[in-house]
Amino acid sequence: MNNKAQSIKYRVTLTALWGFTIIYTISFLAGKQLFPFDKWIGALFKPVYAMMFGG
Amino acid sequence: MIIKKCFFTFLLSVGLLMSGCSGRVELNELLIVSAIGVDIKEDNTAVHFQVVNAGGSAGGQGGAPAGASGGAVYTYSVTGKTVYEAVEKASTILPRKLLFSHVTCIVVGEEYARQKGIDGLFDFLERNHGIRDSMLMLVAKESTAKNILTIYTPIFKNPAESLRNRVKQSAAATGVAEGVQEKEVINWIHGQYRDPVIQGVERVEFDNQADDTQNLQNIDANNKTFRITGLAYFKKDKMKGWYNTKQTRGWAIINSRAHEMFILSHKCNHSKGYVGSLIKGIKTDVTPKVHDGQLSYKINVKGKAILQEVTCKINVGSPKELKKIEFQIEEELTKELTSVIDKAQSKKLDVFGFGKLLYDNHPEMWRKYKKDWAEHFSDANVKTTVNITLETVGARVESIHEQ
Amino acid sequence: MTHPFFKRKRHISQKETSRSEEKLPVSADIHIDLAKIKELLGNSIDVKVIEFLHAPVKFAVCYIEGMVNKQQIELSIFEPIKRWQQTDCKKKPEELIHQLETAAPLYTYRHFDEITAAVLKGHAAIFVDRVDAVYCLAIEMWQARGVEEPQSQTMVRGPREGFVETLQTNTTLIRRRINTPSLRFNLSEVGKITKTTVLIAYLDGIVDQDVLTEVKERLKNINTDKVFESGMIEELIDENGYSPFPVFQSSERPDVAAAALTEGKVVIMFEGTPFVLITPTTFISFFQAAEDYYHHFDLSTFIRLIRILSFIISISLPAAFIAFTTFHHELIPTSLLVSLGAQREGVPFPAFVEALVMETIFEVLREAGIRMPRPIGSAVSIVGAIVIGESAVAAGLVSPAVVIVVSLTAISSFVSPYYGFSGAARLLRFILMVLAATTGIFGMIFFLFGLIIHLCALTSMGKPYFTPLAPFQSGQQKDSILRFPLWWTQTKLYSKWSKKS
Amino acid sequence: MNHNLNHWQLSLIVFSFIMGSSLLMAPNLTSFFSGQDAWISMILAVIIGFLINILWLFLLKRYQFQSIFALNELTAGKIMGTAVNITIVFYALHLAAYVIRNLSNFMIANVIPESNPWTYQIMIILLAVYTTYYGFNNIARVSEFLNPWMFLLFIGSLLLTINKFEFSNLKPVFDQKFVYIAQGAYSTTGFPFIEIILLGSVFVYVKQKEKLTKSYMAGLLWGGAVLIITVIAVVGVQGDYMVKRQSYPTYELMRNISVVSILERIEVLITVVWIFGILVKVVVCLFAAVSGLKHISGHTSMRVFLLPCAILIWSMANHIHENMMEFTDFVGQNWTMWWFTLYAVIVIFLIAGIMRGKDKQAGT
Repeated sequence: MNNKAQSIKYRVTLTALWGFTIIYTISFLAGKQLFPFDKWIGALFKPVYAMMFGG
Repeated sequence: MIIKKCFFTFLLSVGLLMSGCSGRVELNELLIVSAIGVDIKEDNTAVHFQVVNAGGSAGGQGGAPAGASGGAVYTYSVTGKTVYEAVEKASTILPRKLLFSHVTCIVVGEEYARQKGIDGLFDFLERNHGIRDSMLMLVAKESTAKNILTIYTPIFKNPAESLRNRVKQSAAATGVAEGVQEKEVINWIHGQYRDPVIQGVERVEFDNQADDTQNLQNIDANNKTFRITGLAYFKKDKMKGWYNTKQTRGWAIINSRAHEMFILSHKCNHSKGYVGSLIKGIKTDVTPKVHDGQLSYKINVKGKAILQEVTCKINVGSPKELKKIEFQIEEELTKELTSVIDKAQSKKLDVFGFGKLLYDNHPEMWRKYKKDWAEHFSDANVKTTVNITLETVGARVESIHEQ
Repeated sequence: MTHPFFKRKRHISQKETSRSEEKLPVSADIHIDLAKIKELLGNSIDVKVIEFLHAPVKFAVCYIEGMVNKQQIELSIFEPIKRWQQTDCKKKPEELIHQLETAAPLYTYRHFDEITAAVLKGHAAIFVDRVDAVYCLAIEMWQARGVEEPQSQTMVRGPREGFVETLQTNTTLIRRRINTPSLRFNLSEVGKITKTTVLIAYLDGIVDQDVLTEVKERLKNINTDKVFESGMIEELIDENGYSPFPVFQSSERPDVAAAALTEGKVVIMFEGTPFVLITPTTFISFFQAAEDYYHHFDLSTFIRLIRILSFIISISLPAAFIAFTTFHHELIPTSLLVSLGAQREGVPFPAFVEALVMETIFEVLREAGIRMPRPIGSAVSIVGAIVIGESAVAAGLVSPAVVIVVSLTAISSFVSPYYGFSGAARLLRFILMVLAATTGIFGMIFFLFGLIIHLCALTSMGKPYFTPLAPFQSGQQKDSILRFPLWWTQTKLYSKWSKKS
Repeated sequence: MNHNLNHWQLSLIVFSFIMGSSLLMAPNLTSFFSGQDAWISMILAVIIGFLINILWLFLLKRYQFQSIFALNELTAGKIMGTAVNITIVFYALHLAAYVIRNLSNFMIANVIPESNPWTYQIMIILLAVYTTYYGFNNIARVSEFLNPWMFLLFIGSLLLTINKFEFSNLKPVFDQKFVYIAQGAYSTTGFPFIEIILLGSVFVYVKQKEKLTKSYMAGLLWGGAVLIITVIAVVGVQGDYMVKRQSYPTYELMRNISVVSILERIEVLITVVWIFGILVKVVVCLFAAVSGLKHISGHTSMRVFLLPCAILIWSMANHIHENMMEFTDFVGQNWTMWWFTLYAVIVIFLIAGIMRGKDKQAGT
């Protein structure tokens, strides 16, 4: 797939994407939550929600 | 590219294999449950599954291989603390997997309804994805669910189906069209602050022989059939008593459940005999009113009557007489209405959804009354007006008795 | 990485292979020439060389037995030349050829490769001594089937003529239907060995130029030794190699071909087969029989809907049966479920295996029905009726419902007016059955969406295959799923209608 | 890869996107807070969604409907723009994961409980990859063909429930406090009316740009109208109490259908409509993600990114939440704000860009 000469930007993006995908998938298959996005997002917006609707 | 293609093919096959036909059940690995019965048994719940024996039910079909015979249905009884425990226990005595999606009705024994209350049933019934909320609920009058479910009925090989049809058929007599469905009961108890009612069912003549297939050979049908009776009324989820037929009809009219209804008027122009008629297109309109803190309801019933039978001397041809008949029917209906309202108010059970009605129209008043609604309900002033027009006298004008 | 899932690389034209025969010029000596031509044609017994080496002007005629009109050789070549040879005046060899009494076209060739090609096509080559050219007279005639009723596309009302294997007859059949000077037949040749003549027919001015150039381009790029039937070409110039759906309409009806031409399509015709290819094609055109236009519009529309329905049935009925009886018991009415259950009592196999076996048996029977020698026909049908009939049920191998499902499916698959199209349904049916057996109705939904995606991605000669449904062309709806009355579109009413929209 | 689509196809895509997964979720989400006034919540959500999208389209129009990825780089500078673009890609993948999780949740809870959720996830992702592979034009055509059928199917099945409809279930009107109504509207605003900004990556391929705003808004309003009708029908037939009790009330609604004995138990039909909506939604997300990645990487084709994105979506769908209730809770509380943040960031950059006269540079 990568046999064509590509720019560095393309390689970096693709490698990063694959890297993240693999890490995330492994963490999923291993049952370890390395990226608890929902917790982070929740922590960010819980106060806002509580402010709007009073918890 | 080839790698990618292979990968997707791999994924697809993994997906298919993983499903591994899970959730797949062949028809001959299934027991179709047609009705569920619930009884109390020493403080535990006895659950009866009436299952269809496909071979026996569809007997006589050319394709059915030989050997498929026996009764059309069988009833298994299991006891457990909850319904689910019973279902779980049943798996040890049942030859096949239970299929709940064709359950047509659930019959509750009177004892169970009075002592345990029906609330314990709902959670399992609702959580199970197969069971439909729209199945009928029935209470076995002065009997157990088992008695109702262990009966072979003629005409219909499947008693549950026969039960459902009976509910439909009896609509004109009891007024309760389409019976009472499970989800209605749930909604009444929990959603609308209302006391539910459930139709009753009883065996016409109790005869142990009816449990036997052989009995189907007997031409006498009365000893192997059910009767749909009046409504059982509940306080929240506990059963409290029975309405008689008259009150049941009153309930049906107030709740706009009656589509058609038979009426037999007793007074017949001072002479002996009766006038029977069928009432169609019954429309009921209930409006709550709050005046000076006094709650009152106005029930307005409209309908059209068709003359069915006249066994006394009236001149059916004269419009004046017809007006009289109309008046008599109205009186009969009013009696039925007041009878049920009186009973409900004396027991302080809002079986009509008057509370919800008040909430719909005057939510602020409802909040005020909500706390001790039972009291307010029994104090409410209920007025009924019935307006019936005699539409047609049927296929004959004069009655024999006139000559 | 630029080629899609179900698209393979178009054939890249390889270098023109140089012709093996050298460009041998014809010499002036008839003996050398005759020896040469005999050598080139390999002294095959059907090559006849009739020599007149003792005549005042030496000449010889070479032709292939059975491909030329012998009577004409006698009357228009030998007779006049003999007469001329017998006259006394001085004869120049160049004049010999002017003695011929024929209307057939006469070609003059100076190289042997041209001459062999002409002889092989059925020309008579006339060698004359002391002339360094060979005259070829196009008096080809061979045994050909007469124009008969088409076998594969029959109809109740409509012309009974079908194409035959002879290209000449076929062009005539089209010409007779389209009397316009803009009808063009473009010649090209396919196959390094067979050198099959291929005609590209189109109506100049109406035809879509993109499609025409595309067709020519692809025909040119074919790199094959042999072509015997239009099906082979179809596969060679098809851009969606892995799709089960045909993107060419093959027809043996001249009226269908003529109608396609007038719609601006390109018709590809072949020597040696009665089937012509029509392109570009749309999905919906496989539901449109020529007869639709000969019957009243309401009936035609109804029949088209029936065809679509039966296409859907033939793809999905066994799968739906499997999905419903093994996954979604709640969707079957109770009494039906009970009776299906009763039928299945004692059947040892899962519904999927049952259906699969019956479908396979049916496919076997169908194939046997086509291939077997005619006299055995009744035997096969008797056995077939027993196998997929009562006996299988009575033996407790399958349930009666499956027999009904399979036979309904089978009947439905015969409805499509184009045989090749029902093949797609036959193949997809099995895939769908597997999906239904593993994931129930969800598998079927998955398949349906996948199928629509596939159809939307297909192209026929670069034109979208699923049009006018998607992309939606409101103008073409008049003749897609429904057939609107002809007077809506082809009379004055139409102008009113089109103005409004 | 052909990405072009016309304005009619855009309308249908927007319609499917809006109707998509919200069809089964909206009644529960709104009714959970606002009871029988759920439909007012829904109307409110549609109005807010309408305003949000009008502003969005107005801003994009100033920039001649360039791709949002290009615009971010234009307005926010190279580095910030790339950061925002990466965020958008993440949002898109995240949304796709949620939608897919939603599907498998539904299948497990209501249709075939014994089966494995992975099957459904893999299948729908495969479909999405398959159609995205051919370019956006493919899904546009697919939705052009299927949408009318889906619409008919849905409206038809709604009509079949009409005999069970009772107005008293919708009464009393406006009884709930406004806070609750707003709370009901809150969840349904983000889902789906802000999510749809992902379609900003498609606008550049729309053929008739002058008709874009109108058809986009038409699609949005139609989708909104269908959602409102759904909420009214669901609450009107079943009563708000039952709606709150059920996980997928629209599906339960269809279980009520019984017209003639053959037209019973046809609730599975609604699954077809719903899965189609989900497919469109996943495809839009996937397309936004891969075209974002294409833009970031400066590569010519977006196909290279399909496979990693598909795997990531799948693992995210399974991994991000442990169970169904956590999922529902998260969507109910944080989803709208989470998406509104992205919307606000892009919009602020766009407005700032207009102030700095950047819109004149776009498209030239």
